[in-house]
Amino acid sequence: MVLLRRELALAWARGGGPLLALGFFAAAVVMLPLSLGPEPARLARVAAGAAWVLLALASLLSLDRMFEPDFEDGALDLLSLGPLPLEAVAAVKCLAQWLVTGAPLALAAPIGAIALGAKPAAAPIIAAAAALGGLAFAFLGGAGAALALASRRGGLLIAVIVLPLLTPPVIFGGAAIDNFQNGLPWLTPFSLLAAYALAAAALTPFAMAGACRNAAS
Amino acid sequence: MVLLRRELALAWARGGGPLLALGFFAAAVVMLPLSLGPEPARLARVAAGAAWVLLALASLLSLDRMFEPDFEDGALDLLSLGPLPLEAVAAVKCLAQWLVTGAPLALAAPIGAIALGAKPAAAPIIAAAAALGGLAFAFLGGAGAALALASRRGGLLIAVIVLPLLTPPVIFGGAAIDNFQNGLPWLTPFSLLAAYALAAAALTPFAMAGACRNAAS
Amino acid sequence: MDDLAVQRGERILFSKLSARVVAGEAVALTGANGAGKTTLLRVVAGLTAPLAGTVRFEGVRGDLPNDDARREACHLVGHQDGLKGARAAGAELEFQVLWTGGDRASAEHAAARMGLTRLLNLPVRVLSAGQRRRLALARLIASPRALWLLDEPLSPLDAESRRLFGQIMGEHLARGGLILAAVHDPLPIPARQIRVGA
Amino acid sequence: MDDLAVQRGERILFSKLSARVVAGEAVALTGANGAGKTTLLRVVAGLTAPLAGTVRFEGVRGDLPNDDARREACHLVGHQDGLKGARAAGAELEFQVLWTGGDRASAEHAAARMGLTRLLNLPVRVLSAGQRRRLALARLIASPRALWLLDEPLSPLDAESRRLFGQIMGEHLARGGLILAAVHDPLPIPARQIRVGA
Amino acid sequence: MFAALANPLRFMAFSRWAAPILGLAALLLTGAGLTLGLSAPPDYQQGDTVWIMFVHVPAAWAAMLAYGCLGGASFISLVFRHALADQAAKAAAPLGAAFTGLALVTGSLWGRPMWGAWWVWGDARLVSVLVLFLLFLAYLALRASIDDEAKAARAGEILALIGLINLPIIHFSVEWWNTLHQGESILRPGGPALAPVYLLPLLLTGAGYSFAFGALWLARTRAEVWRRRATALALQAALR
Ligand code: HEM
Ligand SMILES: Nc1ncnc2c1ncn2[C@@H]1O[C@H](COP(=O)(O)OP(=O)(O)OP(=O)(O)O)[C@@H](O)[C@H]1O
Ligand SMILES: Nc1ncnc2c1ncn2[C@@H]1O[C@H](COP(=O)(O)OP(=O)(O)OP(=O)(O)O)[C@@H](O)[C@H]1O
Ligand SMILES: [Mg+2]
Ligand SMILES: [Mg+2]
Repeated sequence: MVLLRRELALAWARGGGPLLALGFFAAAVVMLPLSLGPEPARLARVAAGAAWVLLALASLLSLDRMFEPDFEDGALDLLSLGPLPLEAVAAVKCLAQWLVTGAPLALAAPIGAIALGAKPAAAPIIAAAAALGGLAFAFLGGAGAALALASRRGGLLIAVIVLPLLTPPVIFGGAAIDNFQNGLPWLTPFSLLAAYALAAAALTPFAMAGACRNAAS
Repeated sequence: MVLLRRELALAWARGGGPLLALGFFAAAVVMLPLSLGPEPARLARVAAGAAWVLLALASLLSLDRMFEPDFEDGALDLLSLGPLPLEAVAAVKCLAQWLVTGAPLALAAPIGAIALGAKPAAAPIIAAAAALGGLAFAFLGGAGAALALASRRGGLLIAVIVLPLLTPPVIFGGAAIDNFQNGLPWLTPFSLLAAYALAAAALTPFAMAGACRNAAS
Repeated sequence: MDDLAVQRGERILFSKLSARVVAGEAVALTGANGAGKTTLLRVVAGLTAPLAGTVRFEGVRGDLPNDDARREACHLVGHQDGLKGARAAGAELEFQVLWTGGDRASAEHAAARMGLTRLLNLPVRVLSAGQRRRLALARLIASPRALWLLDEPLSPLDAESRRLFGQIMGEHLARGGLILAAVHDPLPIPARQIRVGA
Repeated sequence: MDDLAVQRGERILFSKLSARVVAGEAVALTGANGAGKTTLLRVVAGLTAPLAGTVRFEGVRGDLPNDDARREACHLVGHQDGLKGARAAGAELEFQVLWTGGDRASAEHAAARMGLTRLLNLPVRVLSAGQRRRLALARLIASPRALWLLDEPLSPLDAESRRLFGQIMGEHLARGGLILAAVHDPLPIPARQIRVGA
Repeated sequence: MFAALANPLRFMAFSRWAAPILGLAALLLTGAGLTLGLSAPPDYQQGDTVWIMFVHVPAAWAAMLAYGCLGGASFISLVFRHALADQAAKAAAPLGAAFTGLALVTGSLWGRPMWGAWWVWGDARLVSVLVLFLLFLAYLALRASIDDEAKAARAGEILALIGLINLPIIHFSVEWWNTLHQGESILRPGGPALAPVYLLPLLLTGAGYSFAFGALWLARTRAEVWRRRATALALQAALR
C-alpha cells in the first residue's frame, strides 16, 4: 500500500533506519556493563531485565517525531483528505514505526541480553516479548506523540504521558522473562503482555486520530 | 544575555522543562526494578551505575532537536547574522540545554540512585559526576545534533554519532562512583571525567559551528 | 458536481457568511491579513470545525455522506505543502498523487506539464520556492478532484508559471470544476470575488 | 555606507554576475523560478559560499574585516523567518530585534508601525501568513542595518500593508540604506532591476 | 440524574446545597469511622499499626473512584460534548492526584513496620498506584501545556480514557502477581473476610472519603464553571 511505503520511508529516515536503532541499542548494551563494572555475576542477574528496559527507552527515542513533522508541514491535512480515515493512517504510521525500529530491536534484544549474560535458552521468549512490547511501545508512543501535538512541547512531555502507559507492558514482559529464567510460570504475564499490546494496537488509533484532528483544528 | 534567555526558553519548551526531564528520569528509575524483579540486594548493586546510564539516556532524549528546528525555520541564518560568532551561539545553546535538563537531573540522580538502593554517602559524588557528565552529554550531544543536520536523519543517527563519544565519560563517571562506594581511589576517574567534560565544552563549539555553516550553505 | 457552502460565525473572525459555489465557477477570496481566508478554506476542507454553520457538498454523488463527499471532492494547497524536504521531489509527488486518487502515469504527466521533470530526482529541500509550489500544485492536475482550495497559489511563481497555471485553472473550470482561492492579487481567470471579514 | 557586490559562478546557476549597489539604492532581483535569486541573497549575506567571486562590503567602517562588516550590515528576511510557532509573537520579535542590535523600545515601536501591537501576545503559530510576514519585517525597522536582503517580501501582504511597507522602504533608502529584493511582482518603489539567470 | 445535571443552571442550583451536605456527611462518617477504628483492638498480626488501614484503604479507594470519575466525565464530554462534563473532569484530576498521593504515603508508612521497607519495587499493586499518580500528573501536565481551552479538553479526554486501563490493573494486581500487598479481603467473591470490628469502621471511612471527594469535586467544578463564565464575560467585554 502506498501509505505504508511512504511511512516506512519516513520512519526509516526519522530513526535512521534499523541499523541506527540497533546501533543505539548496542551502544547502550555496551555502556551498561561499563558503568556497572565488569563482574559477570552481577551483570548476568540483571541482563535480561536491563535489555528489556533499554529496548523500551530505545523505542522512545524517535517517537516524538512520528506526528509532529506531518503536523507542522501540512502533510496531516493532506492525509486527512485521502481515501482512508485518520484512524487507519495513524495505525499504519505506528505499524511502520514498529517495523523499522521495533522488529529489528526484537531480533537484537536476545543477542544483547545474552551478551550481558542471560541464559541462551531465554532467547525466544525475550525476542517474542520484545516484539510484542515493541508493538505496544509504538502504538502507545504514537498516542503520546499525537496528544502532545496540540501542546507543542514534544520530547519529554511525550515521555511523561507515555511512560505510565508503558509501565504495565514493561512489568508483564519483565515478569515473563524473569519467571522463565527462574523456572516459574511465565505464561500468565506473557499473555497479559500480548493482550495489552493487541489492545493498544486496536484502541490507540482512535485516540491518535482524535488527537490529530484536535491539534489541526 | 538575550541569547541565553531565548535559548533557555526554547530548551524549556523543547524538553518541557526540568520537571519533565525529571519525570522521565523518575519513570525510568521506576521501570528498571520492575523489569529486574524486586530483590533489593540485586538492585542495590547496580543502582548507581544504572542511574548513571539512565541519566545519559535521559539527556539524549531532546538533544536531536537542539539545532534542527533552528535550521529548518531559518533561525540559524538569523543567528549567523548576529553580533556573536556561531561558535559562541552553539556554546550558549548547549549551556542552556544543560541548565534546563542536565542540572536538575544532576540533583535528581543521587535521589534516584538512593531510591534504587545506593549508599546515601555516595550522594555528593553522584551529583558531581552527574553534573559534569551532563555537561559533557550536552556539548557532545549538541555536536552530534549539528553533524546530523546536513544528513537529515536525526534521532538515532545522533545517538550513533554521540554514543561512542559519550562512552568515556560514562566509564569515568561509573568508575568514580563505583570506586567511591567500594572505598577505592575515586579521584583519578573523577578528574578524568572533569577533564573530558571541560575539553568537550571547550572544543565542540567549533565543531558545531562548522557543521551548522556546512549544513546551511 | 455542484457545491453549496454555508458557513457562519467562525470565532470572531467572520459570521453569517453564506455562499454557494456551483460547477465551473471560480471564487476569489479576498480580505485583509488575518481576515480569515485561510481559516475559511480549512473549514471548507473539514480540517477546522466551524463555530456554527455547515458546509454542504451536493453533487452528482448525492448519495454519499457529507464527510465522504468532502474527502473525495477537495484538494487543498496552502503554504504548508506537506512536502518532506529530505525526500526526492518525484517520490513526494507520486505519494501525494496516489494518496489523493491518481496514478503514477498521471503524476508524471502532471510533472511534465508543470516543467518539473528535470527536478524530480532532487530532494525537495533544494528546490526554489517557485519550483516547490509548482510541485505542490502538480497534484491538482494529476488526481482529478472537483473542488480546488488554493491559498495564495500564485505568489512564488514566475510570470511564465502564472500564465501556465491560469490556463490550467481555466481547463479545470471548463471541465466543471470549482475553485476557491484566497488571494491578494487578482487571479488570471475570471472569478467571482468574495470579501472575507469586516 | 556603500556596497560593492561581485559574484560569479554559483554552481551552474549563474556566472559572471557583477553588480555594485550604492547607498540609497534599491535593486529588484528578477528571474524565473530557480534562477538563483534566493541563492544570491544568501551569498551576499555570507550564508552560502560562492563557487567563485567575492562579495565586498565597503563602508564608512572600512576598517572592519569583510565578514564583520557583513554581519553588522545585513538584514535577511526570507520565507524562512526563524519565528518559533510556539512562542509569543512579542517575545520572538524582541529577541530578533535585540539580537540584531536594536532595543526593546524600538521593537515596540516597530510592532506598532506594522500594526501588530494587538497580536504580540498570541503565539506565532496562530498568526495569519500576512501577519507573520509583518512580524518578520518589523525587525528591519527596529534594528537599523544598512542592507536589507528581502526574498519576496510583499507576497503575503494585503494591499494596505504593501503600501505601508513601500513607504518604509522609501524611508530606509532616504536614510542612505540599501535594498536588494528578490521579487516576481514589481516593487512599490523605484528600483534598478537585475535579472538573474539565463 | 446525569441528564438532569447536564444543564449548567440546574447543576449550579443542585451543587449549591449538595456540596456542603456531602461535605458534612463526609466529616461525620469519617469521624465516626476513625473513632470506631482507633478504639478497635490491635490486630494479632498487624499490632497497633492497624489504624493506618482506616486512613490508607479509603484513600486508595477514593483515588480509584476519582480516576473513575475523571474517565467517566471525560467520556461524557468526548461523546456528548458537554462543557460541564469537561469542567468536572478538569476538577477531578488534582483531587485524584491528592488522594493517590495520600494512599501512597500512608501505604508506605504502613509498609515500613509491616514489610520492613518503605517501598518495594516490583510489587505490582504499589507500582500500578504509582502509575495512577503519574497518570494524574500527566493529565494535569498535558492540560496545562495547551493554551487553547477546547483543545486542552479534547486531549485530556483522550488521555484520561486511555488511562482507564490502569484501574482494573490496580484492582486485580494482587491476584495476577504474587505481591507483598494484602490480597482482596472485601470486594471478593464469597464476601468480606474481615472481622466486623475492622470492617464497619473501614466501610464508614470509605464512605466518608468518597463523600469528601464528592463534595470537593462539586465545589471545584463550581469554581471552574465560575472561572469560565468570568473569562467568557471578559472576552465579550473585549469584543465590544
Ligand atoms: C505504598 C504502598 C501501598 C499502596 C500504593 C497501596 C495501595 C492500595 C490500593 C490501591 C488499595 C485498594 C485496592 C482495591 O480496592 O482494588 C489498597 C487496599 C489495601 N491495602 Fe494497600 N497499599 C500500600 C501499602 C499497604 C500496606 C503496607 C498494607 C498492610 C500490610 C496495605 C493493606 C491494604 C489493605 C488491607 C487493603 C484493603 C484490601 C482489600 O480489601 O481490597 N497496603 N492498597
Ligand atoms: N487560537 C487563536 N487565538 C486567537 N486568534 C487566533 C487563533 N487562531 C487564529 N487566530 C486569528 O485568526 C486569524 C487567522 O486568519 P487567517 O489565517 O485565516 O487569515 P488570512 O485571511 O488567511 O490572512 P492572510 O491574508 O494574512 O493569510 C488571525 O488574525 C489570527 O490572529
Ligand atoms: N544541492 C543542489 N543540487 C542541485 N541543484 C540545486 C541544489 N541546491 C539548489 N539547487 C538548484 O538551485 C536553484 C535554487 O534557486 P533559488 O532558490 O536561488 O531560486 P530562486 O531564483 O529564488 O527561485 P524562486 O523564484 O522560485 O524563489 C534551484 O533550481 C535548485 O533546483
Ligand atoms: Mg492566509
Ligand atoms: Mg526564491
